Amino acid sequence: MKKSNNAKPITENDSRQAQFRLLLAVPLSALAVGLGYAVLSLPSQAPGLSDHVAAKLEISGVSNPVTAVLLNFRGYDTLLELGVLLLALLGVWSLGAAPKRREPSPGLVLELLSRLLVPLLILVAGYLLWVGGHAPGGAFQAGSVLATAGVLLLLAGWRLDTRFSGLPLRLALVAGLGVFLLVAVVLMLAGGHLLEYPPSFAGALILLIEAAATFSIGTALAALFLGGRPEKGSHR
Amino acid sequence: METVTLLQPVFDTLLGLALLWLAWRALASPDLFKAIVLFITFGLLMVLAWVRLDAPDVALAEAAIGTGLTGALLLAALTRLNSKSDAKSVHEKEQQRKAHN
Amino acid sequence: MIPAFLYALVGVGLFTLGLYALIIHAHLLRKILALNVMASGVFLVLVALAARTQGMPDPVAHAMVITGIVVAVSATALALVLMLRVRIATGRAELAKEPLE
Amino acid sequence: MLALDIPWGVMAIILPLAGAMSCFLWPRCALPLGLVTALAIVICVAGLGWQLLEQGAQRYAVGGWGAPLGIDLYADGLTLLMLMMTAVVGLGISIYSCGYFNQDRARHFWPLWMFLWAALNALFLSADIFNLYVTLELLGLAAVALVALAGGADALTGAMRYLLVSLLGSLCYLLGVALLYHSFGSVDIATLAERVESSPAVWAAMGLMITGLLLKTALFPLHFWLPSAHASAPAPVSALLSALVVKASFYILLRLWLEIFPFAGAALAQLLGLLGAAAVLWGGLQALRQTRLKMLIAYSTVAQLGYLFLAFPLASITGWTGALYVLLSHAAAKTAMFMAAGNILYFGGHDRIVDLDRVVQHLPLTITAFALAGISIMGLPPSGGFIAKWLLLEAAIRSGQWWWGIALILGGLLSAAWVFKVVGYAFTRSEVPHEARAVPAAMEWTALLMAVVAILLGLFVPWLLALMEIGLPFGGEGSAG
Repeated sequence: MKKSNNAKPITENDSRQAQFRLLLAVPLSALAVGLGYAVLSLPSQAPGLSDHVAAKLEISGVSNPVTAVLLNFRGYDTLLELGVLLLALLGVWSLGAAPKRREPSPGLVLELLSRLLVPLLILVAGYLLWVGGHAPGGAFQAGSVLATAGVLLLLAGWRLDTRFSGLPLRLALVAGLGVFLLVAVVLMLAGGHLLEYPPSFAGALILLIEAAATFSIGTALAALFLGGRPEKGSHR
Repeated sequence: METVTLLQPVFDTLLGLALLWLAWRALASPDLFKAIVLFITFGLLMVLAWVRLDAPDVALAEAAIGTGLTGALLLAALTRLNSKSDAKSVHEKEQQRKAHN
Repeated sequence: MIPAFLYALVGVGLFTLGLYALIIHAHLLRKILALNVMASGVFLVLVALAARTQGMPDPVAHAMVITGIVVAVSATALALVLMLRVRIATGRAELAKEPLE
Repeated sequence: MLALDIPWGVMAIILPLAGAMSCFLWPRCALPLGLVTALAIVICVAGLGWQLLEQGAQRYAVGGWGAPLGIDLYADGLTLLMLMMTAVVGLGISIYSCGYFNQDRARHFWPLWMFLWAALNALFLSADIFNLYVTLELLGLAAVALVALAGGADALTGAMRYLLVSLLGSLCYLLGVALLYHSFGSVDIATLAERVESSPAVWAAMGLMITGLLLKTALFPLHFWLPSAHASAPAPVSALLSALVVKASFYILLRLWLEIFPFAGAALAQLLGLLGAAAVLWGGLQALRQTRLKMLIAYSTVAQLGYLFLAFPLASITGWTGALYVLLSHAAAKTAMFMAAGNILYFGGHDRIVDLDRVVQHLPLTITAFALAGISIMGLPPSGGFIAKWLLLEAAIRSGQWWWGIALILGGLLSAAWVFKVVGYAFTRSEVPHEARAVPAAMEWTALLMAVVAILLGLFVPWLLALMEIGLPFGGEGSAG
């Protein structure tokens, strides 16, 4: 409707845009200076919550403090965050089906690469998952490495068999949040608070949750890469 | 040892400036493909920053998610954006329909 | 102690840079990139300031950033697909100008 | 005694999450699964209310760690009323959407809606500012996906703009959280309230968090994204966006303002009040100018959100209670209005106001619902909207700032003007006949029921005020600011 108006006075539009940019740069620079000042005004020593974490690390079930925070002390955040990931996928699926594949052959290099890399990446994911208890690593890192393997497979032209693209795929996507929620509720029903691990089982339960979460995160991220829901009968 | 401690502030400053510069280039680049590649490079430098800040867990997450997957998502979206011939046709059909009415 | 504040300042810079780009660019892919740069800035502030300790940096801030990175990639994925749908529906990967009344 | 020990609040978060997952897993049974979950949530909220009445405000340490290391949930009278509002509106929307969505849409609607409900309940119960960030993101993504469910260019661009604004708001909020956390070493609201003291970092955090939340609450002039998103969404989604989602970010703002930023100062409060008054007038005028019914109702939301901010300069318990009353009665009335608009769209295939063509003959219940909701929005007795404005007016006069009353009265007149305009056209014949598709009875009755709730809110005032006082969310005697 207004397109015809916009098309003509390009030069005038451009100069107005330049003015706008200049005008915008002033308050934003002020914002940057103000925020910078605020940051610099903070004390140069602040332990945050590291002492609290160190004090309770013993009974958290893991020895990597970041994993302890993610899966135990602030596990509830992580639970909701798995919800965010699943929700994003639901949103993408509600927007339509995945686009049909155009290129029939992905090329020899990619195929070789995926054949070599995928097993390696799955190994790395498993390693990261296992090592997350006591060293850097954990479910999110492992899950995203797993997803990278999935993305490579998708790039090489592999598609999930339609037999599995229904309930089995959905189960795989829900597993992380589902297991996490189930453990949380069972612990609550057993007499504790929501997500209150008994210290002797904490390590095992965290590993269980992380394994399920890794699987789901990997599947969800790879499915997000597909950019739509896998439609029945759309393979090949 | 001396030289290492002396070099560290220099390295940090350079890394910080490089981050800002790359972010700026990525956001100002006229070519979208270039912008995304610059953004992925920016993510790789962020991994270095996390390592410097003693945050190996964050570095791993950033390397796998921040650069790897986000980059793949962005590139895939760009491919679909550029090659979407049917996108135009749907819109044009719509326009024609409107013109007829 | 200096690197903590240095990186925090870089984070502030990235935040404002991203905000600037978010406002001036019309193309949705650029807006999404800008939001990602802003997010990196916020994460950098969170992690950098967590390094103001004697020994190990504060793990709580690291955990928050890992949470944030996953949230960011989820939102980015949704935004990219939505962008493609907008493109199919309107023929452009931009938002129509607001009627400025 | 056992039932009093059940953590009803926690259940109100877990159930919708579980419901969302099961609706996703078994899409064919999504409708019954969703309805059962909705009923169960209502029961949980009732249980929580009973618990609060018996035992006073509740704190719950997730994981048993307790703040500042762990995450706490907290419920007082304010939380309870927000949860009750969500439960009542949520149940209504659940029933309404049974008729509204076809099988294909319903499959996507139910899991998203359950996620949104979970996010709302989690948000209202959270006492931790980082956890609030996660719930805000959950809420924002669910809301955006629901808007996009309508399909079509308007809804998709509306959803896209909403997503960008929502993410920007969250990032501003998160940077504020980062500054507060690194200033005081905690993200627990109660702990922060004890430790907080004025400093540049706290002021920056306050500015960022308030701006981010105002953007999500769509306070004038940051409302630009709201009308397109709310008007282009499917009708039940419009209802829950206007009734619930924008209120969630306002709730966080209110909590932070009362607990963490009591030193904010009168100048900022006056500014918020002024923006609120401007929103009331601007929203009202724009609503009057609209030609589409849903767009009109969306602009009225912009106006009604303005009333909420009139309480900030008043800073008294009466003022806050008034704002809360606006919030509750607007939720019920606006749900009824969007449902009514949805019915009209369903029936006639369009929502052009001038072509309503004696729709009252075909949809008498719907038009009654619209008119009753209009009474509450205008602020006529005996509705909830009347009590709300009465309380705000009383607070304005008591604090010697009578001029805020002008905004209240003008806003009421503007609302009256557009309500009468719409109802008038519903009785007038027009050139263009309707498509005339039969509207399911459930959709008409839920609209009417929601409007009745909005009126009833004006009759149960002492009861609601008693609930509001649990845990003294607005402080004890005297002013909070």
